[in-house]
Parts: sequence; C-alpha cells; structure tokens
Amino acid sequence: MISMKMLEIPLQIFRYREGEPPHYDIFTVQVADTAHVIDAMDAVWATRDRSFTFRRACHHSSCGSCSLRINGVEKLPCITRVMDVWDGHAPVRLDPLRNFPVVSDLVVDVSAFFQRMSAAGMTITRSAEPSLPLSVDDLAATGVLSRPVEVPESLSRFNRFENCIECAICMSACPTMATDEKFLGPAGLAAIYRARQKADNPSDVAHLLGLADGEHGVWRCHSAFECTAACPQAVDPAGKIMALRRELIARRFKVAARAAAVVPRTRNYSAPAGPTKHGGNGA
Amino acid sequence: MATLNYPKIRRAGRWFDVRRRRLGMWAYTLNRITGIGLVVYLYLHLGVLSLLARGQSSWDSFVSLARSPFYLGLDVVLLAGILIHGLNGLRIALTGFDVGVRAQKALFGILMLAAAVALIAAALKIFGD
Amino acid sequence: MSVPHVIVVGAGSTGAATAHDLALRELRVTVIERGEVASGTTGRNHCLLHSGGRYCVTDRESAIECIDENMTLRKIMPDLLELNDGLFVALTEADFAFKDRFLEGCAACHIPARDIPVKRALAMEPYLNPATLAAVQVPDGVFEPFRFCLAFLATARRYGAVVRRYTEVTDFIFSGKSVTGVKVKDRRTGETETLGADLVVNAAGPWAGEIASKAGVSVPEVPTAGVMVTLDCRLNNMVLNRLNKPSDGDIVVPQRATSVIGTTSWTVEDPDLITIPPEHVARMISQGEQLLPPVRKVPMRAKMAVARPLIARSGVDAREVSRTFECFDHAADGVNGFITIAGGKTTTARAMAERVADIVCEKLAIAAVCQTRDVPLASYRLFYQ
Amino acid sequence: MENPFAEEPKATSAWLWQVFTGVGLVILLGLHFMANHFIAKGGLRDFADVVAYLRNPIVLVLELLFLVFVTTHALLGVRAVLLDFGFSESIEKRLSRALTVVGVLTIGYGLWLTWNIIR
Repeated sequence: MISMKMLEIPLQIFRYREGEPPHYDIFTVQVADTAHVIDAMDAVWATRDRSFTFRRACHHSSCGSCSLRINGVEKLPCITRVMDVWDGHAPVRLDPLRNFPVVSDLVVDVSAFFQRMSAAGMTITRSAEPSLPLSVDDLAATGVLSRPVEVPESLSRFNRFENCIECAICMSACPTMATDEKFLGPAGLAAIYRARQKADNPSDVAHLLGLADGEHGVWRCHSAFECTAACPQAVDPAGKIMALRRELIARRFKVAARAAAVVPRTRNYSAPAGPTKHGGNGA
Repeated sequence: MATLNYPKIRRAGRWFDVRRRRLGMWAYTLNRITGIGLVVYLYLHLGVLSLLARGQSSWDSFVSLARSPFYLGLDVVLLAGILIHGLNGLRIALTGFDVGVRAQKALFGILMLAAAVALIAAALKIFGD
Repeated sequence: MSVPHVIVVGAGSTGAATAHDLALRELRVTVIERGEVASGTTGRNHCLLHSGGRYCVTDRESAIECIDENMTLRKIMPDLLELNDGLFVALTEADFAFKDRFLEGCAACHIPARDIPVKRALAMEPYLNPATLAAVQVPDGVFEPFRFCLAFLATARRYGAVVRRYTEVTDFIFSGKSVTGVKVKDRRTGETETLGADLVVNAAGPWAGEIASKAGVSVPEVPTAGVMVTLDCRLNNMVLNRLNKPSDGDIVVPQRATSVIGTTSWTVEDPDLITIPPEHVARMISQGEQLLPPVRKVPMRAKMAVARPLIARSGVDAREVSRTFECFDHAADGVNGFITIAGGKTTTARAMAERVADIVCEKLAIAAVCQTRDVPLASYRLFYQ
Repeated sequence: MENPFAEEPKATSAWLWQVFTGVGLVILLGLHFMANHFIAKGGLRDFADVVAYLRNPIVLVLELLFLVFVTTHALLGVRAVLLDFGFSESIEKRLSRALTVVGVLTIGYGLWLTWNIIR
C-alpha cells in the first residue's frame, strides 16, 4: 500500500434555493492530499448534505459540466487540486459561474451558452489537423518531440474533438457578458472562428462573418483577455476574436475600395479570404 | 455572490471588479473609468470655455483662479487619465488589428510605464513653473 | 386508450438511450435523474467506442454486440466520434502468442482486423514502445459520454419525452402487486411529488440495486470500481490496447488533447463515494508506460474512479464477468410493471435500450418497432435550449 | 443565403472610426495640451493670448480638427458603453440617434464659440 495523507478541508459553498435568499454553508470533509476539488465536493454530497446540487460528469476536463468559481476564479474542479487552492486554513470558497441564472447551489442554467454554440454551428469533431503533438501545452516542455506521423490506410486523416469543451468559463470571466445578454461571447465567437476555418463554401463563410460582425459580435470585446486567461483548454477565445476582427477589417476595406471604384464590377463581396495567421491551432 | 438576475446597472459594477483578475481586466477597468471621466471633463471644459464668449474679464478671472495649486493638481489628474486612456487605447487598437495579441500584457505594462514617466515629467513641469 | 406513460430512472447512457427508443415508439416518457445527465458511471467512463476486439477472445457475445453498435453509432452520431481506429499491440512473447487467437476471435465476431507491420505501427504511433512485437488494427473509436447522453435525450425530448434532473426516486407506488408510479423529490427545491406510470424502467447503473430495493426486489449486481488516469497531453493518435486478455492498465484511450489510461477493478460497497487508491494510480502509470514510454514524463491532468454495473455470476472473478447486459422483469419476483436493465456498456447502450423497449412494448401490448438504428440524433446542444 | 457584406458593415466601421479618431487624438491632444498648458506661460492663456492664438490659421485648423475628433471619439465611446448594456434594438437605435444629435450640437457650439473669439 502506498500511504495516503488525508486532509480535513473546509469548503465554503454558495447555497441557493429558489425563493430563498442565498447564503454560504461551511462543510469540513476528509480527502486525500492528492484529491481534486471535485472529490471534496463529492464528499460533501455523499457524507454531509444530500441536498447539495452541482453539475459534473466526466471528472477529466472533457465534458465541461463542472465549471464553477473557486475562491472567485473560474476553474474546472475536476482538474484543480485541493492543495493548489487551499492555504491550509481559510475555507476554499465555491461559487457558481457568473453571468448565468443560478438554478440551485452551484448549478447554473447554461442554455444561453448552448444557444450561442448552436448559432455558431461548429461541429466538435475536427479533421485535417496536425496529429501529434496534440497536447494542450507544447510537448517540448515534457522533453518529447514530435515526429512526422503516418495515417492508417483505412483513414484519410486523423481526427479529434475540438479543444473547446463548452464549459462556459469564458462567459463567466468576460466583463462585457455581465450586462450584455446579446453578446455572442468568447466561446461563441471562437466557435464562429473555427467554423469559418472549416467552411469551404463562400456563402457559409459570409454567414459566419456576418454573425461575428454584428454590434453584439466581435466589436463588443474590449480587450480584457479574461476569457483566454480563464480557459482551461487553451482555446484562446480572445485571440480568435482578434483574428476575426482582422478578417472583418480587411473585408471592410475591400468593400470601401470597391465602392470607390468608378464602375463596380460585382456586388458579390463574399469570396473567402485566405486563412488567418492563427490557422494552426484552433478552438 | 452570484449573479441572481440583478438589474443591469448593478451588474455593470462587474466592469470595475478587478478582484483576483488578471492584468487585462485592470486595463479594461482603467480604460472604462478614464473614458467616462474624460467625457465628463470634455463637457465641463466646453462649458468653462463659454466664459471666453462673455469677454475678457470673465475669462481672465477664471484663469487667475485656475493657476492655483489646487487646479494644477486637478490638471495632473486629468493628464493621468489622458495618458492611461490614450496609451492603453494604442494597445486596444493594435490587438484589435490582431497585432501583438500574445504580447498584450507586456504591451500594457510598457505603455503604463511610459504613462507613469510622462506623468511625473509633466507634474514636475506643471508645479515647477 | 391513452398513450402509456413509462418512467425511466437514470439519465446515464442506458437511461438516455431507453428514453430515446421509447419516445421514438411514441410512448409518453419521463426520465428521472438525481443529478446532472451522465453524472454517474457513464460520465466517468473511458470514452472507448469498442470495436469488440477487447472481448473477442474472452466474451464473444459482448464482442459481437460491440461491433454491431460501433457501426450503428457511426451512422446516428457521426459528429460525436473521434474515429481513428485502434491498435492491439504485443509487447511480450505471451502477448505475441495471443495474436492468433485474437485474429481468430475478430474473424468469428466479424470485427475487421488487420495485422500490420510493426514498422508501420510505429510510424502511425511515434510514442509507441519501440519494442513492440506485433500490432493489429481494429475499428475502435472514441466518444464523449456526456454529449452521447445529451444527444439521445435531446432527440427523445423532440419526440415528447420529459427529462427531470436533480430529482430522485424516493419510493414506489403500488396497486396490489403492480407498480403504478413513483414518489420523487426535487433536490433543488426539496418538494416531493407522486408520478403515475404504467411501467417503470430502472436504468440506474450501479445504483440499480438501491432503486430496486425501494420496490422490494433485488438485482444481482456488483458495483465494481475502476481507476482511470488522464494525462496532460495526447501521446497517441489511435486507441492502444495490449494484445492480450483484458487486465489492469492495458488500454490508453486518446481523447481531444489528452490520453486516458485505464483501468483497474475492485468491488465497492457504496458507489456514491469512491476513494481513489494511490497504488492504482501508480499502477496505471507503470502499465501505461509499457505501451507508451513517455507516459511518466507527462504531467497528470486528472484521475477518476467510478463503479461499473457488473452483473454478478457466482464464482466468477470481476474481470471474467461478461460485459453484456441483462433485463430483469421483476414480475418474476412478484412485482409487476417494473423492469431493471443492468450491466452493459455505453457502446452498447442503444442495443440495451432496444431490448428493454421491446420488453416494455410487449408488456404494454404495443406493436411499435424500434427505429433507433437509423434515425440520426439531434444536436446535443439542443438539450440545454 | 443573404450576403451580410452587401451592405456596409456598420459595426466594423464604428470601431475603425473609434480607432482612427483615437490615434488622431493622441497627436492632436498632445499638441493641444502642449500649446495651451505647457508653452503658455503659467499653464493657461489669458484672453488676449487666446484670441491671438486662435487667429493663427494653422492653430485654428488643428483646434477645430481636435474638436471634431474628440467629440466623435467621446460619443462613440459612450455608444460602446451603452451597447454593452445590451438594450433592445429600438432603444439602441434611439440612443445612437440621440448621440448623433449631441455630437452635432457639441461641434456647433464649438464653432460658435470659436467664431465669437476670433471675429
């Protein structure tokens, strides 16, 4: 047996029930020192209070359902170690995501998030992407270098899921999102960017860029870069928003140039532009 | 506390909530505060300039008042707002054109350092005269 | 006669697929789930879309179910799968000796298998152990268990099903010896309520025994936990299996930007709270390292454990228990209107649903046929809209 | 599918104007501040000095340009903050129109004031 050091960790948990004022409850639970925050939440539910509600499914940062705020900062409790957020004394505070209606305790209604993702229409599978290294962080950091990879005969190419796990953390971190329910939001815009990269039909491209260009599209971003800082999956939504802006600005100038031409040759401005510089690593 | 369907004006408080946030949020908040402040100042300034239309005596009496150390101090505050807003605006413009996005934090740091240096120099000049 | 109402307990893969099947057969369906969708066993599974290769020697019945369902899921949820195939690799002489039996098993179960040169396998998988002796390619895949369930439920809802989350079954309502409904409690409000039903399907996975006991019957299930370790980077393109009988830590499933090593197996008393034994985690790393030597150099991203709903067979070790599923009509135990579907795996959830829905229709004397093989699923994103 | 670029992409234009006037202001405001508060003795010009200053045609052009830029930039900024509230489209339209009127009045007032000083 490998010995396991147990911790008595206090959690200060946001509690809310419809029709009642919200409050915090403090629970002290026992978890291993290697445990993640989700394990401590599990212990609260299993051993302290069965009425405690929270969202979770995969416990390995794939489903995106358990997102919440730990000591005020958006995180996935399934990949956040207790020891990394606990100072050894003060309770670890758990709050629901911001900018979403709270349903109960740590459960928020994420429908506004999924409406945006549906509007962007990005499929979660991606193809024609480089294969290894497929890591969130550069493999070089781990001392392993990539090599060219052959694709099995049965496949035309490897495919994998998009980095975005739809955890909605970015929408909670974004200051504009606090007041503007019409804003497409970081994940929605990053998804539009990815869908635009995958689109091969000019009318699809025009539609996607049209979505991004609305008053509540990319131009509602005011460069706080909180989404990119909070994203657990290195999607870099702010970077994608800026890449979309670049393309929109280029098109704006093209439109202006055509309007200025003495004889306008065509009214179709929707020819696809080349991929922008963030082409390689998408959402 | 979570957002429990508070009215929008209360939620707008989050624009200025930098607790446990990163540098980008400070930039966002500072830009908003200075921006709103400068709009208010602009209209105050235009209002004061109407004294010019009332003739020499009204203006010159205002000028002698405005040369007091208190008003000079306000000038330094104004200048600080202008420098922060203007230089951070350059960061927003650049990143908005997809330039220097990855270096936005460093960019903000350098620009704010420049703002601080310029402000100190200007304050010395203003009070030195 | 009005449309019969069926209550499905549990919104894991089995419950979601069952609700979907019944809704497509135009029954009135209500799903009762005490947490979020897939918050139990399904959510924390290995994400492996089985080709059946893993069971083709030891458990052919499961293997055939797997390959059939693998092909069906490719049709109905094409956008929810990473389809990069899988490799069964031999690292030892014993593994190598297993190859013929493996190929024979694959042929018997109609699993397309291809014995590929080691050099080619290493070109496809640059981090694979260079000491590999043989590699067989099979149509394994990867899914996303949460979205898998959401897609079934979103489709079911489109056909009128109602999904009630954060609601738990507290008791059963009887009329004589027949179940006529359940008492439920909304965990968000604390309110209790009675729901009438013509039939109740227990699809609570490892919690099926707990639910069944509320109706006074039992289910021969053994909650058997397994540990999985997720790495902070993706080391393989394809699913990698040891070419041998299933054992601890013999499979590395890549997903998105990670690789997930699994798994172990031990019996647990309470599936609600499983403490992850550190030695199991250490074993996953040392076993995973055999397939992919860089495993130890890579940081760990997450570790998880959950109970599988294995059906007990007296005198059989957990690893040997069939991974197939079984329906228990509790009429045999003297309780009418109550069926438990137990065992199985997410890959075969649709087939499980088909079987239980057939039984439901037979009991309710409805002549509807299963349509779930061909109807493409709605977008999982619609579940939240 | 309708082509969203058949019409002028307004949102992009608004942002580009904001940036254009912003960059312009960095220069114009620099000059304005220097001329009125640093070069001027005592940090402010007295009445006679202001009149002489504005009668210089280059100064006049720069100061009027400054007036237009600063008003545009300020009101586009106010509009951006108001848009961040995500009001309904009809309110947004009314606010934009109101801000345009405010802008025209502001510039008109500036012109009137300047004319009063230099005539």
